[in-house]
Amino acid sequence: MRFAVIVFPGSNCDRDMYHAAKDALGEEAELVWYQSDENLADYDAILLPGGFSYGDYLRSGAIASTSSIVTEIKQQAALGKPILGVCNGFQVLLESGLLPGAMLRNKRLKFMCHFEELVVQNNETIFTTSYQKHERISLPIAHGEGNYYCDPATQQQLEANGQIVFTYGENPNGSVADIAGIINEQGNVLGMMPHPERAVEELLGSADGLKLFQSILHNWRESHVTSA
Amino acid sequence: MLQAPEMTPEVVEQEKLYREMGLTDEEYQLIQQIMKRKPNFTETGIFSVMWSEHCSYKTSKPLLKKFPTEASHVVQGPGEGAGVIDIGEGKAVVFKIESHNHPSAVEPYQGAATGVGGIIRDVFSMGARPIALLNSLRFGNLSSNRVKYLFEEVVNGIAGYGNCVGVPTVGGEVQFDNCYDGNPLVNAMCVGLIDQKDIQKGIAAGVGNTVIYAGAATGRDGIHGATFASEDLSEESESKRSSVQVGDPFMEKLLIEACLEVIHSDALVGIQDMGAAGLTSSASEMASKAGTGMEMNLDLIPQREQDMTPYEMMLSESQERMLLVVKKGQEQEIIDVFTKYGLEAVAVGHVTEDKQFRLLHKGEVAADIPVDSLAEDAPIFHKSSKKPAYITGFEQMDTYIPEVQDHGETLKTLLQQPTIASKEWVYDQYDSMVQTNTVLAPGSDAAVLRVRGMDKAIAMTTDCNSRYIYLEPETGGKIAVAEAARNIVCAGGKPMALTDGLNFGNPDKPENFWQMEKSVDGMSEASLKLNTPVISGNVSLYNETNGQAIFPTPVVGMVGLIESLEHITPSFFQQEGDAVYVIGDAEQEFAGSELQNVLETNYFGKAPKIDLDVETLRQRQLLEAIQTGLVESAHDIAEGGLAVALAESLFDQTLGCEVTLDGDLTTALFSETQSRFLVSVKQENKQAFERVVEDATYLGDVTNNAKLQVISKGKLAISESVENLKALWKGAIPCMLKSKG
Amino acid sequence: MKKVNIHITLKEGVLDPQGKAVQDSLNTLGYQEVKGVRVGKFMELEVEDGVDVDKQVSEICEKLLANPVIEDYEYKVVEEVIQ
Amino acid sequence: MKKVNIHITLKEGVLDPQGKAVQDSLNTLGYQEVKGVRVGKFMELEVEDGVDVDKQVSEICEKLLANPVIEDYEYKVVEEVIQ
Ligand SMILES: Nc1ncnc2c1ncn2[C@@H]1O[C@H](COP(=O)(O)OP(=O)(O)O)[C@@H](O)[C@H]1O
Ligand SMILES: [Mg+2]
Repeated sequence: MRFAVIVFPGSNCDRDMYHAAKDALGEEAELVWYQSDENLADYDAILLPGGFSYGDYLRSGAIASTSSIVTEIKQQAALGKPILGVCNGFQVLLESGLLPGAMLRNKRLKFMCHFEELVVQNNETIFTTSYQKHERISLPIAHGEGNYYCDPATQQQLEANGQIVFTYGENPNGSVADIAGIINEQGNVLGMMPHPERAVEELLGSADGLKLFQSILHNWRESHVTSA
Repeated sequence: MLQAPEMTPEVVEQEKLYREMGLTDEEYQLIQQIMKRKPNFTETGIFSVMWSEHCSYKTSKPLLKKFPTEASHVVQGPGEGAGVIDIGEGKAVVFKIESHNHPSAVEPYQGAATGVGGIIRDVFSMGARPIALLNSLRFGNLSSNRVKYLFEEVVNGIAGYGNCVGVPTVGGEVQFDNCYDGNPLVNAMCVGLIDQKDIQKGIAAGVGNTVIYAGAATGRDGIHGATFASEDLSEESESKRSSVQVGDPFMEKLLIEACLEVIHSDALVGIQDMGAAGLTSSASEMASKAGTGMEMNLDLIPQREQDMTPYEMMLSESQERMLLVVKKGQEQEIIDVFTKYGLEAVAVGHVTEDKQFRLLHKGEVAADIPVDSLAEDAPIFHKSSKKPAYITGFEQMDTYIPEVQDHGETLKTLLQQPTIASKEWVYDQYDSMVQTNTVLAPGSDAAVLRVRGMDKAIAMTTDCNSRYIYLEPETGGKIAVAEAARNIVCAGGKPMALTDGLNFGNPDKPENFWQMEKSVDGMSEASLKLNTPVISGNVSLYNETNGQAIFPTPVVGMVGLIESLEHITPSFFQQEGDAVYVIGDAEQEFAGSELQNVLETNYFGKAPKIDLDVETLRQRQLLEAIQTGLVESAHDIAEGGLAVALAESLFDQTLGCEVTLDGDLTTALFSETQSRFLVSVKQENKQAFERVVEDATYLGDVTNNAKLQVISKGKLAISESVENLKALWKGAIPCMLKSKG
Repeated sequence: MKKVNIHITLKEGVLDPQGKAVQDSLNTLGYQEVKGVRVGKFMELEVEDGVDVDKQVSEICEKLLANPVIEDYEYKVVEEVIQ
Repeated sequence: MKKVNIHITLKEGVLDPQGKAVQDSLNTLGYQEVKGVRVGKFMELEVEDGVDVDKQVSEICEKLLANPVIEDYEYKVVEEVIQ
């Protein structure tokens, strides 16, 4: 399987994401500079890494979401390709409208970085089939603007459709409904604030994030066997 | 204003404008001799910044010469952007510490942020990828609102910059003492990783080669001539006054990536960051080091503001700028890399043969100075030194013996002192994990990062207990180095080398200079003994408010090598049943201790003794025990003594411990006797461990009852719930910040 | 050249953590009479002559400067800058 | 109750990385006619009757809301809120 890791100016978890796909999962991965003329259609999944694209000036993810590569990502999303946005990548997905809602500053206004306990709310997505439903996992968070907001109608919709994929065991940032990660209605675009790519080796404290990458791989293989 | 036509060389001399730039009469005379004429306004400004302590080390150089700087593993000692040590397999670690005390006192957020930005540039200008940041901070009494503000904003600034550039902040220290009330210390350290073949130097070699300016445009930021707020200032000039430097971490992130790409081009000859004294220091140092000269056309310098004068451009400290020397004819390939990252890079001059530093502006020569006089040959001054009377007083005192009634309560009080209390409030704001190499994050003795592609890891720490140095600078200097090494050893590493951040008061006062001299002596002796040479460093003097100097604070940043990932050792107890040992006995040493501060709200007496032979032996033996797999956890005993070390060892999990202490309980618990460690060992390894570590004393075992229990003279002297202790320790700083004084 | 001022504020109903923090610290500092603090953004920019300022500015506000999910914007052309 | 609007802007000459990023991105998006973007803060608050608004507001601006080393502030009492 081939992963594209999109690099915006100011992305800084791009190499971590690359290592997760390449070294921990053992699949092919490339860093794709946002202005490169590579064709995203040549990849099987698109990963939007964390960091501070454009310094997170204005609003996190806002400036990156206007770049032309995001238009391409939208096309690939429409074709059903798996797209994962982590942290700043999630913020880009929100700003570009691929996922509903917006990010506010953490309720205590401070950046925070530590492991958090998450609950897998939906294990039937292509990103989460390797987890148990309601499994509690430990992933790092590292953000200053991870306070997810959406209006009550959107929240209801998310809940009704099972689009809330991860919630926090104990809400660290003020997110609506303890939301840590959501998926689009079609089920191929996942955005989450916690960092699965930072949790793929026990040496660094947790390997709970690896299952997320394994799920993507597993489901991609399934769909390729059946369609072949 | 700053270079009105009437500011002729004669006016500079007659009105003694050079004094306002920080030059003495003597120095000005020397400049005339060198120039064989009167320097013009711009030239005077250039001399003033290059001859400042910050750039020339004019008072500290004689002291810095005492540091041992060599060892077989040292690839690059002091003199370049940062020092470099060999870690094997063709790889090397690059590191340096830098202070940003004065900017942080004025504007704490930006002062701290730009301090981080500056030290990162020092490291990637060597060609290394920055992989870790640490910060050593000192603040006054946290009950003051101003101190709270400084503390919160400094931490905020470090986080704001470090998190955005994507370099994890993995360690550091924060101490609080009244002497820092008006003068906080903000020292930032950066560690980088490099393939040895990629090491770059800041040299302007090759006559005819092109000088390229890259990065942010130059504004009127941090121009030292701000001292020109004199009566001559008009309304209009007021608005042009230099402004506080603001950092742009986004720009820095792009610069890192562009520079690390550029170093692989064979077109690159030399590269250096523009740090203190900006364009002036980078350009003149690069030429002086290479034995060449340099000519630059200032009209080509990217400028952020209108009508900038040569003086302003040369003295600006705008951030996120680099200077490169590139082979003639190959400029475009370098410029293209910067353009890819959206950065400006322009040719602004060339390398010359005549060893002159020549600047052109609007068709005229704005400055023409023998370049060596700015850098390699800047003057050195030998200050007079005198032992302060207070120290003689301390020497004559009887040994200080504290009186403690309730040892449990005292432990609780100590755990809530901000210097001892958990710094989680601080480091939770730092991204400590980005780049996914952090094995031991903030909260352990030393931070540990694995090195991808190797079985090795590197350990790093900053340390300096300035209270001991205040009491006895030489002993305190030794302790600072030894303590840093202890922290490295506890994590399983072999101490390799150090970087020093010398923070002192005004060196013109003989008493302050004496403190500098003695602490450098002590540090030198310890680094020699421990084979941890000094490979880089920084000097910050004049740390005073209202004539009152800070405690002498020579911060030690140390890096160690962990030979195998297997050796990485946590500082917390790991499991029930493990045996608890202390290495080294306690003596009645309480001067400069946290307990003395609590009981007397002051420090006096003689610092704890340190025997470097004992220190070396214990460190070697403990490391050997760790490397042979005999140690479950190791923690050094520092502020607050064994009692605090025991408590801290329990704060990671829900374990407890029961230990029996002999002799005077207050001494056993709270003395800060040096060269001591708290270690836990599996029961089956006890004998083997005791064979390796001679001075180890078995104290008791790790339990599962979540209680810290101390038995003395057959009685239970302390029995405290770990949960309770931990809550006090963790809550102390957030609680102090919440209460408005 | 026209100078434009833009105000970007959080929509009513969207919680404003920054405003709340400012409010809290003002109250702790003893300013009990200060209420309802909301924090937004203020941008100044210049638009060259010869373009339809209103069209241009509302376009960039919608495309980039404000996020309609959480923010409202308002702008004012404040002056003609004569060059 | 009085409503107060406060504008906090960076002093002239102080680097504004945010403004620069927004400017660059607007230009990339094709809005070449937009120049000189500066980003500041906008705060709205209410002050209870019976206090000297001017004194109160300038005090809190200086003490808390603006950082006098790099920022300027300006405020306007915009309306009386009748309760
Ligand atoms: N300013 C800081 N930045 C990052 N980490 C810090 C800072 N201050 C303290 N820490 C972390 O908190 C832990 C305890 O610090 P300290 O008590 O100074 O340790 P020690 O006495 O062992 O040197 C260490 O892991 C240290 O790295
Ligand atoms: Mg320690």
